[in-house]
Amino acid sequence: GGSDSDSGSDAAGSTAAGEYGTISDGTLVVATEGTYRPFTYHEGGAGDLTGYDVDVVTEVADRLGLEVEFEETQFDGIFAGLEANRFDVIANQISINDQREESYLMSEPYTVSPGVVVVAEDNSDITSLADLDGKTTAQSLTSNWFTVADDNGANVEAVEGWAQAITLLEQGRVDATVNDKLTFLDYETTNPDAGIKIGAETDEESLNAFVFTKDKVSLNEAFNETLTEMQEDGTLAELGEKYFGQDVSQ
Amino acid sequence: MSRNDANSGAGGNFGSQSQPGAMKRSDMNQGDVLFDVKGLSKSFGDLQVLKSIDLTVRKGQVSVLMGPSGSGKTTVLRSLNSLESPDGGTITFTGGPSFDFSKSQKKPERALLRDQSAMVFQQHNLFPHRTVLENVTEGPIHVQKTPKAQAIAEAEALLARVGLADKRDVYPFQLSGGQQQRVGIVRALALKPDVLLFDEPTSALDPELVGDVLAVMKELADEGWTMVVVTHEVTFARAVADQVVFMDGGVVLEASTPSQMFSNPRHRRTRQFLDRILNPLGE
Amino acid sequence: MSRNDANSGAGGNFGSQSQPGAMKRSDMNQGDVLFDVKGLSKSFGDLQVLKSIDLTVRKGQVSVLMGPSGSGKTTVLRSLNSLESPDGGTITFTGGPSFDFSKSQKKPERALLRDQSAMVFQQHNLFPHRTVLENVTEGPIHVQKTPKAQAIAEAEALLARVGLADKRDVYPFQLSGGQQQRVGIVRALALKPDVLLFDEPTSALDPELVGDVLAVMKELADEGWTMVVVTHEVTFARAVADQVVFMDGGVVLEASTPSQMFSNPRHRRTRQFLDRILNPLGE
Amino acid sequence: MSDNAQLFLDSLWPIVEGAIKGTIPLALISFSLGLIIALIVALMRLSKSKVLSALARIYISIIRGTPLLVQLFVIFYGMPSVGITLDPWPSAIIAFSLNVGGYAAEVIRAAILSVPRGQWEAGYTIGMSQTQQLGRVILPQAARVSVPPLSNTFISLVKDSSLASLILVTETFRVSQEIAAFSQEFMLLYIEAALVYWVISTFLAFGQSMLEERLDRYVSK
Amino acid sequence: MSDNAQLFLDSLWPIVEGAIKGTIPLALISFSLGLIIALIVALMRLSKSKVLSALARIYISIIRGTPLLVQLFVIFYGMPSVGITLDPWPSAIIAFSLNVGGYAAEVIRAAILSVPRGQWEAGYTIGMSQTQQLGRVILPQAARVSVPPLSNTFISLVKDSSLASLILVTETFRVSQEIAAFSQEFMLLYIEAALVYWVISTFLAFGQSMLEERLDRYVSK
Ligand SMILES: Nc1ncnc2c1ncn2[C@@H]1O[C@H](COP(=O)(O)OP(=O)(O)OP(=O)(O)O)[C@@H](O)[C@H]1O
Ligand SMILES: Nc1ncnc2c1ncn2[C@@H]1O[C@H](COP(=O)(O)OP(=O)(O)OP(=O)(O)O)[C@@H](O)[C@H]1O
Ligand SMILES: [Mg+2]
Ligand SMILES: [Mg+2]
Repeated sequence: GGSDSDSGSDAAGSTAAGEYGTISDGTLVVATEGTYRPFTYHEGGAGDLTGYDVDVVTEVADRLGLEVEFEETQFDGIFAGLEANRFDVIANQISINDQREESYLMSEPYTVSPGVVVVAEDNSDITSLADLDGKTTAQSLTSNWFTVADDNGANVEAVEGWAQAITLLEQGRVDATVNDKLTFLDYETTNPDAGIKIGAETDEESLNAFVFTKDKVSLNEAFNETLTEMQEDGTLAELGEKYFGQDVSQ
Repeated sequence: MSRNDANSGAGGNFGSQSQPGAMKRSDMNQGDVLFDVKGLSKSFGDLQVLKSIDLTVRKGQVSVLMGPSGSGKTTVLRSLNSLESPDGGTITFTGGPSFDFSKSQKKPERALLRDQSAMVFQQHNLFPHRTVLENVTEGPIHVQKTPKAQAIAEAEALLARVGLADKRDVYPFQLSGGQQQRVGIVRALALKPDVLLFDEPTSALDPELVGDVLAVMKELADEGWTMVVVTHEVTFARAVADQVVFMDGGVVLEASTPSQMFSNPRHRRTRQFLDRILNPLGE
Repeated sequence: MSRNDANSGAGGNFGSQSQPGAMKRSDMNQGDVLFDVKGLSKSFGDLQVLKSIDLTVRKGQVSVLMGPSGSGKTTVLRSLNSLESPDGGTITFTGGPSFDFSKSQKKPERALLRDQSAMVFQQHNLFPHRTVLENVTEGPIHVQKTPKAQAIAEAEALLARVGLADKRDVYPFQLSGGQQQRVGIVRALALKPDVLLFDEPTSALDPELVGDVLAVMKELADEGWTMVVVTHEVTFARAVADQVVFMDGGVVLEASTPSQMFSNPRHRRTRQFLDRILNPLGE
Repeated sequence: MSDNAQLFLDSLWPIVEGAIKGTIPLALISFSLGLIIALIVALMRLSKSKVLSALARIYISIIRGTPLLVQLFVIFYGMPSVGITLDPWPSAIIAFSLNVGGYAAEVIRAAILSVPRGQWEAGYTIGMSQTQQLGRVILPQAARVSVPPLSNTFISLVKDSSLASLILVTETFRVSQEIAAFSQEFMLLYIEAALVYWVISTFLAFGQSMLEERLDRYVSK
Repeated sequence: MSDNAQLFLDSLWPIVEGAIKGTIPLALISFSLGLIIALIVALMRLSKSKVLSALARIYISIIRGTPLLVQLFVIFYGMPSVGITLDPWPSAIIAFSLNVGGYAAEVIRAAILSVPRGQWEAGYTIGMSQTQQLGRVILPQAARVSVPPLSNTFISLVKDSSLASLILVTETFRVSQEIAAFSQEFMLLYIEAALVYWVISTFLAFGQSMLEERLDRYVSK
């Protein structure tokens, strides 16, 4: 468990921070990719780490009286690092699914993202999820949208992330990509001439949450309480406005 | 290809231009001139290695080149085989092609010059990845397009002549130095060239093996092959050479019969050199 | 270390055990025995290369080893310098250490044997990455811990003796073969060993350069160094050797004075071998 | 634990299948084509023509100086912008062949140079054309020297081929990633993939020593 | 177009900074340590002791037979499960040094074997200990032969060090990924990173030829 780290105070509850069982007392080590705009990315490309997830987790930590420390890694390493007790929490738009819930603790969702089917501007064939049957889509291997596309009969090409998915789409090598609406909207604002559009909105929603190892029960609870608080006092909505012009937390 | 019509069928002898009545060996100025070298010169960068070399080689004669290290003996030989391109001078084959190095040489010309002769190297340079027989037949079969069966038969006959019939299927590394060198000679013979060139063929050998190679060379000479030999084996030169050519610093200092050269060299430098090699301890 | 007290100070001569009245060279059985080899034997795998070799080397004498290729000459020399570990036999230094190879040798023992002698290789084996001077002082300075200034002074004196004073700062590749070999000799001398071992020191050299090296070796012999020399230079053996040892197939066939050996060898094999090298064309 | 063991066993066949259908054919084809490229580039580099030799140098410098990942990306994602759109497999084969070509060119050049000059001359003196000297004399001997470094290149290629997953080729590593993404057991699956790579490499190394032995038959000892 | 040019210019310094603070020190340190490991492993492999030589073989086989990515993963994410938790930089240095150690060991072994036997013997005959023969005679000469292949290893290392981003080390490639994620122009940014790697490699290649020249001073021609 996290509490037997070298920083001493193993008497549960001896300090406010110690009771969360973080890797080091008083600090919350957060794993994030840092390359997933607008959730976790670098300001202006090479500036400070920023983004919706970054802001949310920072605010939560603040309210819990924890210093926050970000570790940026590739998606491959993110769960391995969590299990190796290198991180306290993952803040990277991790969507809730059965496998993950079986292996980890997941917080209440802080992002609710409707899925959209993104297609080329001149494409009129795909107007619903069902139209994906027999078509080729590009999906990130580690996202829930992979399963959604797969379930709807698409041939799925696994890619590393949004950027490659959208490149393949623009080059006409795939017919569509199912993805977060939020990501699409952000992309559209920066690349208005990309020649892509939403072919279909879906009923599917992806619920994205913070992830902890199973032993971080009290930390997870504290997160959930704080998230509810932030929901209630409008902080989450405010952060949503900042990045998406709307509340994305429900 | 000139080498093909110069000789025919290798029989009991080495398949050479053997002449019924062998010429009187000691007279270097008799016999038909096979080729004439005039004013041959060659520089490597700033270093002039050959400074107008003249050399006459007669049909069926053995010319021995001697001289200190660096005097240009190898370069002369390599020029004859067109392994080097001289900067100036001519080589004229009597009744055959001639080559003028003051003009730039084209590929077919260089190949024509090369095909007049065949070279036996000091380090034998056998093909290590081919058997003895393959080494010998490589040229006839793959270059001269001799029918395979004929090339093999001729190669076997030649190998038998140098006492290596039973080694036809082994690789060069399985042979002694003397045997390797004999294969090297046979490889050259198999091409049936007009001239055989030898560059210190025995100087990398164990002393006891030197004799075997020299004996083969003497036989070739006796059968009337035209040979140009760089060697410091005085015994061989005395017994076999028609002319001994002494080189120093890129020029021919003198050329004469062996008896003249070894008993009464004209130049001081020649005398000094011969002294050195005949009496290494200077006594 | 025995090599240190055997000699002292290199002065005008090679710093050897020079004896005022040089011994009568021709009598191989006079003089103090320096060491005695008895029953030396050695196999490589299944191949027995030395089959009970006996050899007596006297102080200040020159022993020449001759014999066909593969007869074991090099192996004897290498055993003396403990570059090979024999399987049996003894080497006994008069009034010094002795070595019994039927018992397994330990490292310090092997080092002790090695330190009695110094080897001059056929391929000189100079250190290519060190200058001439560094090659010579490497042993004295880094092994024998001679003070640097002294080692350099001695090395310079020795280099001057072989005519290479001006080459002290060049690298070996900048020297001719004969010069390289002379540096090899000086490198061995600088160690001041009891015995100098030479393995065909001139056989890789141009004929004109052979004399320079033999002359240096003769001088060493005249100054009274004990030397064991593998060579086929008959002129040298005749002039310098106290005994000539003829080996064949891993045994010593005969050992006698040069005049006896060259004029009247006892064994048929010896006669045949000497014939081969004295008359390569068999005439 | 037993869960992990089960996962390990269940994933073994899919991963091995990824090797058989992806890694191995990709590596074999790219290596063969790469060798041809390498030979051509090596000869260019050795040629007397300054232009050819400079071109070869530039090619080698780019291939060796930039990450393979980027080379793959440029060919797959970059080429469409100049109108050339290739499928994943052709892209992968082109990228890996070009890559092998750059690395192996230097190996082959060194191997050719390591054959003593006298061998060229011996070929010349018996009348061979330059092509014959190269094909019948030099290359067979160069082959011997170049087997160990080329087999290193091959083994590297096998492992590097995992990058092909980035351009949508399904091979060993991709399969293990897929299973890992589903099961969240990255560590286990990656080690499993490593094992498969190690087995392939070991086979190759074995093949190498067999080949070396065969090629050494005409060399003493 | 001009947008892209601007992006290119704006990203140049951050990417170069990634090279200066990440790639270059990581590569330098790992290469130096790797060489020491390689020398030890090479000597083990050459030693008469069957045990030492087998250990060295196994080490080399594992390092060369498995993907570097997995090696990094095991050291950073796997070791904590046996109680060893290292920071990113130490983990990266250990992983890359071990990797270089495996590859360079074979290079050094071959270089040592390429020094003629007579050089060992010349050292022995003038009374040197084995350590002196190795240190004063063999290694200085082996160095000459091993510079080209070792510089290949070094250049590979520079590029492979991009994998360090996987274990939280910020270097060239990671920086370009970050900018690409923001600007969505990953092609441009990857090529820019490739350019930086290429410059570093070219510098190394230049250093290599300088070094070779220096080491060649005692060799004819
Ligand atoms: N390819 C070359 N490049 C530069 N210099 C060369 C080349 N070949 C030969 N030389 C030089 O040309 C001169 C003559 O060389 P050559 O080999 O013809 O002499 P040689 O008489 O055969 O000597 P040796 O008895 O040592 O074989 C020497 O000074 C040699 O260094
Ligand atoms: N390290 C070794 N391993 C196996 N066989 C060896 C080894 N060294 C020498 N031999 C063999 O031992 C025999 C004697 O060799 P040695 O070198 O002593 O002969 P030599 O009389 O010096 O011959 P040469 O005149 O050719 O130098 C030869 O048959 C040789 O092949
Ligand atoms: Mg010559
Ligand atoms: Mg010998």
